[in-house]
Amino acid sequence: MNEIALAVQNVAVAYGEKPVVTDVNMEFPAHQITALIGASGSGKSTLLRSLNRMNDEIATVTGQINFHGVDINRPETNVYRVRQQIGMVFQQPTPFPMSIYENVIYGLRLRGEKDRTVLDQRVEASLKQAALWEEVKDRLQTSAQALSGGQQQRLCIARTLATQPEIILMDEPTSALDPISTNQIEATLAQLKEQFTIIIVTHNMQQASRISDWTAYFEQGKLVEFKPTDQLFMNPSEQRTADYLSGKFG
Amino acid sequence: MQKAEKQDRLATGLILGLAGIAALIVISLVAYLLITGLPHVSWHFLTSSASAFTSGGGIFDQLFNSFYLVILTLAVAVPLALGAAIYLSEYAPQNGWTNALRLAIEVLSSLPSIVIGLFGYLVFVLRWGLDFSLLAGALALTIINLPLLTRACETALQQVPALQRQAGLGLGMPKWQVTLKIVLPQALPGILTGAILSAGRIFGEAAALIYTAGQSTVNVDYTNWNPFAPTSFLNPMRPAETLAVHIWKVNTEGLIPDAAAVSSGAAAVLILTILIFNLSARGLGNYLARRLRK
Amino acid sequence: MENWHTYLTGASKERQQERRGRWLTSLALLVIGALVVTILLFLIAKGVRLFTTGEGKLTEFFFSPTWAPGAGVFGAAPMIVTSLIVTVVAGLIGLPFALAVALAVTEILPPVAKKLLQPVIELLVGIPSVVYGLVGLTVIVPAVRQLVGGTGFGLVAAVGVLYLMIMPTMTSMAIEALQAVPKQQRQASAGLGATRWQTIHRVVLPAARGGILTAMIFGMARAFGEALAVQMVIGNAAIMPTSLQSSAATLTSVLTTGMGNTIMGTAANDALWALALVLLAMSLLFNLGMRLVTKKG
Amino acid sequence: MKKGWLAFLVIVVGLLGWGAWSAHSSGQLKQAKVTNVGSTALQPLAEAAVPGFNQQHPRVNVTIQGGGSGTGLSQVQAGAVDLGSSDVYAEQKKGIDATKLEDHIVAVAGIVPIVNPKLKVNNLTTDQLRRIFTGEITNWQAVGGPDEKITIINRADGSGTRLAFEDLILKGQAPKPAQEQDSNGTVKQIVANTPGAISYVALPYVNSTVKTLTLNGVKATAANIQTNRWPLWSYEHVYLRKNASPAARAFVKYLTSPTVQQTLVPKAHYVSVDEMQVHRDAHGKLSPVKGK
Repeated sequence: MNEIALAVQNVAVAYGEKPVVTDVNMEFPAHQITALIGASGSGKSTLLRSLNRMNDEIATVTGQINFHGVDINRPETNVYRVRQQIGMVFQQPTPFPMSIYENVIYGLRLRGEKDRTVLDQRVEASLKQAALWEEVKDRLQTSAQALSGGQQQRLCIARTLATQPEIILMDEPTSALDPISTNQIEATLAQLKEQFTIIIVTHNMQQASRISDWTAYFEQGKLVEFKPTDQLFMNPSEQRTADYLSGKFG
Repeated sequence: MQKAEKQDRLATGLILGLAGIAALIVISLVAYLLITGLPHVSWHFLTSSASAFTSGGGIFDQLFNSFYLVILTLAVAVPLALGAAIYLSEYAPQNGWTNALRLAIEVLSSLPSIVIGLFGYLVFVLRWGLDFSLLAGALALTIINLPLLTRACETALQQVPALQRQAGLGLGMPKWQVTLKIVLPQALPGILTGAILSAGRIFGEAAALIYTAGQSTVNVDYTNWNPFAPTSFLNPMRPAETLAVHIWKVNTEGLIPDAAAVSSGAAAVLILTILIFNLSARGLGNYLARRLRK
Repeated sequence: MENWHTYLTGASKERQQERRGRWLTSLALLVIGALVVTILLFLIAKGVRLFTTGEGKLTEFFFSPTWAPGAGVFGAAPMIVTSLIVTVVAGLIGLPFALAVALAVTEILPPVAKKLLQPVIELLVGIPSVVYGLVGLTVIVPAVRQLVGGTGFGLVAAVGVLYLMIMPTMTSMAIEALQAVPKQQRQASAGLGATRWQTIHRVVLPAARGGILTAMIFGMARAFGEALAVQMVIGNAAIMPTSLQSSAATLTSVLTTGMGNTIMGTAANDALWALALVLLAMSLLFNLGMRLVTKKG
Repeated sequence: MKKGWLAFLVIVVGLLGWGAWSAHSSGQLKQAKVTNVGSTALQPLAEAAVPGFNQQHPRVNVTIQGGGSGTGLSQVQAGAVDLGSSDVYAEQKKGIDATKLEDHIVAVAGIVPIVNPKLKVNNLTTDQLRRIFTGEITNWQAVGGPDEKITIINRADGSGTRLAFEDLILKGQAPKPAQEQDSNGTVKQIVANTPGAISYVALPYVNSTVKTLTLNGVKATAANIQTNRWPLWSYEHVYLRKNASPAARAFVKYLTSPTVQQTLVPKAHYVSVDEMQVHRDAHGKLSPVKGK
């Protein structure tokens, strides 16, 4: 097994009094794609959003989340730096109302990068990694909101890549897209894992089996099973996992 | 479906009919004021000072004071209201206290201007020693406009989709940056509408100013650009009568024989002034929005 | 290892910015809060003096129909009733018109209609009360005299003037509220085969309810607080109105009429501040009531 | 953006601080600022006198504000302003200690009944006028006019003009509850626009939009007021505190000087104090002026 990018210990998440995730322990391997699957409400998205502290204001997260040996789930943590290292791509494409170019370098600009050549290079590199470069290279200064949904989502991936995080969290990144765009993004992800660790929440089991190296199955806020993807799909050790995979619930 | 379509046609007709009536009333009101007022407006009227009891006075000082007061007031009120709105919309926990504060601010908006004016007189003019001054007037008008302005800013901020905020936060931006760089530019049109409505109220307010900015304009030197000089037109510490106060004064206790002409002329000028102000404010707002997005 | 720890827990520009932002905005809110509290305390302190000095009695103040400060009789009931009637009626008449204009420009007419109408609407906010009062005096009062009879001065004319005055604020805010409803929701509804009216009625209006309520609150607040214009057309007599055409006086108009003519610290002046306090309390109740209604509805 | 905010805050705080400071220091060092608050009727006259006064005393900064006689008297008594103008005697106002104030009469204003210009009535007797305002007469027919309802417009309770009118015409009887307006201009506008309306205003406010009535056949002219043949008039007062500043005193002195009394006062349609042949004290008692 590879190096560990992120280790979760005894993590529980509650919205007010209502527990949503209970007692999760898992280790995300570096430079791999880990898929989190499970029914709606199983707590997988909630867990994902806790990993870079995006749940701070709406939920109470307890337990430890270790990143480079530092528990980032502590009050003294600098959440901005955590999020700069652990980026996030959302279900809905969220381009800002500005040009494609400005969208990609947005994070960099805020960190004070002013050198034009650095910015230009980063834009090109990020858009290439997100497999969008060829489609937009001639209209970088046009509005990002004029792009198609699939292009917008790849732009959002490029925007996250441009900040050069270690880990990218993806919350059902293709569920709002058409099959062709979905394919393009899946192809992109396979390329990206050489450089990044990817954790992806998906509803689509085929997608999980196609792209991920590891898969975790969640049910009712609990981690049921966490294994290399082919093992989980071919040979689940838990009956509940098997039922879910074969379409039987409960 | 037949019935639904019929209903649709009926409702559309009703809405357009009511809207048409309202638009007609509004437009004829503006037209009435312009038609009765514009014949009295001349270059002399716009550029000379008011007279105490002879006819032929102008409104130059009042016109300038109105403008200046709008700018002073907005300079105080907009940052305050916007700051509070940002706190309420982005930071504040949604609990009873926050709601109570919102309610208190809103209730303030139904106080009659004269009460705010007297409060301003007793507190700003006397207690703080600001005397009858533009600044005291601006503070009183700030109180009058805060409720609507805060509310308009908050609504505008909340109209920006939550997804945009998440995307910013996901990039590791602090909330403050997300608010300034992503939310604010998108909320600007709404904020601007609020500010323009406020500017309108400032242009039109009289009762609150009688006791604060006062109703006389003395010794104004339009060549003195030092805002600290007592006679400078830019000095915020000088008393100043605005156009609305002048209209009020002329109609209530004015001694000039041409009161009706001055009043309707001033009203027409006021309307045109507000129109110009609003259009340029929108232009400036759009320009700012473009700048902020860079 | 040690590096990561300092990096992930240490100070950064972002933290500073965040702290400053939070501080600045909470300061703004604090200033406003302090201002609001000061004004409220100021009004309460001034408003209760009439009763603490023993010059006026609470029961007389709220139930007596006679307002004669010169004679030491302070019955505010006529003004409370009048203020309430005038404001509510103006608001109820104004709302359908404001909504209709807002719906027409956001849902039905092409965008150019909004571009043309909005500046005109915003203009009206800036027309001074006195001018509204003069229009009322020269147009509305004679019209009422012709149509309803009597002198023309009274509740009807006051409602007419207030309707003119609160329309712009209400319309403008209603437009903002309707525009806040996401386009997708309208499309989704239209996609299900709903007619425009069904979409407006079932999707847009319910979604914009809060904003429309706010528009109504601010419109009526303006009506509550308006003095000069109302005073010129309502017949400004502090007597209990008996019909829609009878003369009356609102809290605000009595307050404004009397303020300059009374000596601070005397019962007559205290009584005016008591009126201001009543006005505040009524608008508070009103606000709460409307919130309750929309929450249920 | 954030810098802008900060800069803004600094400016506001700075302005507030500086404002407070400058007001403080100017009050102590130069003693050359005079503020007059009060009677709106006197405001135009006082304002017009400022330029002439400044020729004599260029360094004195005079501010004339309205606010009403009540405000003028309260504020001068409280020491908040230097001068309080009023159209009633301080003695007539509850809550004012007249012994602490110094009365300066700067002008005399005639008060005249006005009616809608279309009304065919030109003269009333004092008795008829009283019975109209007490509600005994409600139709113009009773005083020889057309069959038309009388609409009474009264002045606000506490206004100087109303006080004078009640003292001189109603003689202690209570007026009928009626429409009340707090300014001469509004009263005039309502009378001009309402058929059958009657009210009264200060003489300087009369213009062609309303019709003035003669009282017992006497016209409201300056000459008739001077001799009290036209009995309906009142004083315009400026009150000083006993320890008023020299600058404030100088301004009041200028207002009562012949320069103002012989030019501005008649120009504003007031009657000069110097020309009055009778004097009326705070209790309404008339006495002849010596030497006239």
